[in-house]
Amino acid sequence: MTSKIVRTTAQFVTPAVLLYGLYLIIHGHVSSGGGFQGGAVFASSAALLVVAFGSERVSSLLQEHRLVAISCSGALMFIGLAFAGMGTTFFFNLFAGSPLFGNVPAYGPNPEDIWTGGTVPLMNIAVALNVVAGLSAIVLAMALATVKRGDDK
Amino acid sequence: MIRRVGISLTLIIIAVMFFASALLMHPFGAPPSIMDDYIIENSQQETGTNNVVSAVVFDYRGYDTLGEATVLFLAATAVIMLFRSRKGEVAEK
Amino acid sequence: MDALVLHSPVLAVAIPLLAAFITPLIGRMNARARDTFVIASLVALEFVVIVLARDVWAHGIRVYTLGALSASLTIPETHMVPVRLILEVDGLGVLMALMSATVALAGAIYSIASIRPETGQDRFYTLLLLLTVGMMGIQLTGDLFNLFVFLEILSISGAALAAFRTRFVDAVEGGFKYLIVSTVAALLLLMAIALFYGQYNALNIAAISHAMQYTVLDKIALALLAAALLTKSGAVPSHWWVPDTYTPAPAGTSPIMYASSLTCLAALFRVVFSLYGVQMSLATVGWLIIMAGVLSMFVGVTMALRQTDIKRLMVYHVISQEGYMLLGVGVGLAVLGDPQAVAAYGREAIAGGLFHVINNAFFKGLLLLTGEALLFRLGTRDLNKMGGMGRNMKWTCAFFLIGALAISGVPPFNGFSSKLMIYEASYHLNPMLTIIALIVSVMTLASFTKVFQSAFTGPPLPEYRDVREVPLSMKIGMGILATATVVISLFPSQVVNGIVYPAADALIDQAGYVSAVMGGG
Amino acid sequence: MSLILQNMPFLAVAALICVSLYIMMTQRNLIKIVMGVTIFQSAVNLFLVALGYRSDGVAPVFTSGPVELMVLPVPQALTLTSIVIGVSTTALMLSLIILIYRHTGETDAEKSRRVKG
Repeated sequence: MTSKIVRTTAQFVTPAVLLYGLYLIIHGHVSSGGGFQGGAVFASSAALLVVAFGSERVSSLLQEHRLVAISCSGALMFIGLAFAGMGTTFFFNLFAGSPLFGNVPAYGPNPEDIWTGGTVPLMNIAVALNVVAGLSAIVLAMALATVKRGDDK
Repeated sequence: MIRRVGISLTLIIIAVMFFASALLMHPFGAPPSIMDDYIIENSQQETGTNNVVSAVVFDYRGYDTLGEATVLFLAATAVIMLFRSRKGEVAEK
Repeated sequence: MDALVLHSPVLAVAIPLLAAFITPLIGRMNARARDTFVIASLVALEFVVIVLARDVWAHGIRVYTLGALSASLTIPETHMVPVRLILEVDGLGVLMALMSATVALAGAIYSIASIRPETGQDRFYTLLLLLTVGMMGIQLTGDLFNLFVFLEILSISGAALAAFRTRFVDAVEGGFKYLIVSTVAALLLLMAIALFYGQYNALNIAAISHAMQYTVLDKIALALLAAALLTKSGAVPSHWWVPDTYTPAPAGTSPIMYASSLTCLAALFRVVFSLYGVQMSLATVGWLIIMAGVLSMFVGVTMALRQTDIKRLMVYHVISQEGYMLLGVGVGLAVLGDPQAVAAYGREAIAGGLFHVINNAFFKGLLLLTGEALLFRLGTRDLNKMGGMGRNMKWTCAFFLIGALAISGVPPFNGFSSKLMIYEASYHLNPMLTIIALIVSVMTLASFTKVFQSAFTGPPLPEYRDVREVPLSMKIGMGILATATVVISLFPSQVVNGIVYPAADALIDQAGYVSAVMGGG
Repeated sequence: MSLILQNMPFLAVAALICVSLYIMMTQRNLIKIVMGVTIFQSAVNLFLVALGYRSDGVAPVFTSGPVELMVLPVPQALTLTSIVIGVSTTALMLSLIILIYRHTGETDAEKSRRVKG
């Protein structure tokens, strides 16, 4: 628990951080960014909250087993998309050319068309889920471990 | 003393090795690019992705990225495992 | 069925990976369902690997291009080099994959009972499955960077498993040590990969091998690769982390972690033979590997003779046995440039080394499990505090005898067959090597005789009068490895000709490995 | 001489690696050893990115602007992978140090018995 200035700033900065992370994730396939980068930005808000409000309060909000479940489902979605291409080969870009994210740009410059990329934007989201939950869980677990001396001495 | 000499020797050998490879490497700014040129030219038609790095990460080398996501998942699992609460554990020597 | 055969190279990695992601979700609901699920997925893995192995033995090297229009389309039609990530499975790959899958299954079944007193079981099984993923991935890949990624999966899960019993400071320290060592090793490997990428703009093993000019940079890369993979496998110049890491590892994972070391050893063979191969004069490298092997044998067994902790003693034998494998393959490598010598004894030497790898994975894994079984029931690993357990723990005693006789090279066990091949081949190169290997073998026998006497013979000590046999699942786990040992012992020539020689030939035949990806001949 | 100036980024990588190995071999504090490993990771990442640089290249993303010479995309993907792996190993190493500290009250390699990186 730190000073009021830090807490107030955190309240204002966190939504901006979350929005920027979301932008990086969703626009990962048309501009710089992607699931890992956006996910890391997103998870940094968890670190910010821990600094401002203390790890106990944050961990009651973001419970460990929920984070694990989100991380698992992100990873499952990713490997599921890879399995979906199995009709051809593992990791085949199934949706390129299909109605879902299927626009295929010609070689060369083109405007930022978000409806492109096939499985890539979906995989970005899957990886982002995995990264957000995984990094938050790591940050929270380590922060909690340095605060309370566990029952295992 | 012997330890010091050993450390210095190892460091000198490794330093020579790495500085030599830095000088023998292709001139900075002009890499060979037979594989990457193909990817730059074809990533838009093959994957529909304008961001070539995303195309490499999720399509051409997606399997590596699966491994990478696994590593992160693994680290989260491992850290949670290390700080688990151990109530109710059967005391064993 | 055709689809299964077609996709088997990637399924062998994807099945345990998928299982690892699902395990935490099931584990939150029901522990028994989770155990069943883990075992079922490992059985499925074993099945897929057998399907893959039969296909590779029948039709030769298999390639699998991930994300391409067809799995066999390694190079895009308008291009000269592979662009996508390619899996390449040859005789060595399936040999090691079969070994890893079997050991992982045995270890997981053994863990059901042995891990029951601990907390954090969901995490334990996830880590165990991911360790298996790491082993399978390294064996089946044809891409250097992919090898690095799976090596990291293997290292991190191995370190976390070594530290699993967090209440012991040894365990945490062992895990930390292992993690530092393997991270540095993996970074050296990544440096070598970067050197290749900077020169040839390729990451595929076959493509690099095809383009290689054998420059000074390639030699530096070879030094980095060899240092990294020898460190990870725990041979002598860097054996110091092995006992501290493997001794505190939880019961069922010891054989799997041992198999992961052997996997790194096989990756070293893959790099030296398939990446550099005959065109570079590898005699010096061969002799260096032989020296590392001889030193490992000797140092390992002499350190083992001094131990009184049963598991630590067995772990020192791990180092010593790795020496035999390095000796066998090193002899083959030293004469690789000379086709006549290869035909006369080099091929046999490599086959002997590889045969020893799989034999060891089974009987050494069995021994580690029996050591853990004694700890499970007696609560101590100190040999001086044990005694007379032969009467109370008959099964464990029998399994221990099988393992100990096999590791000491007593005929007709499989340890004898593989050691004989190594003796014969190394005798051609230099008789001194054979003599040292024989002496080490005798010392191994002496060491295990000591363990047998102190743990199993004699009247039971009064404080252990009521000790019972270990639970069923632990017996099954040990039984799988014991059965594998006995089967190989009964049919050594079939196993060698059917499984081991294809692996040795795959290593020698560098041109075949390259042309499977690059086309042509 | 011109070669030295031109390959300055690669030489910087070599220097960083030497620094990190020196730290890992001489320091006894576990946290400092982890710092050494992290510097090594950064050096390798720098090397990978530097390998992919083309003079006057732009980031490999197609936008509405004209298509110019692009830097190589694969090293960037490899660096991304390597960074994520580095974060994971560092997190695990620091967690293990926290546990060692709980057990022994020390982060010194020699005082806390057998750990020696």
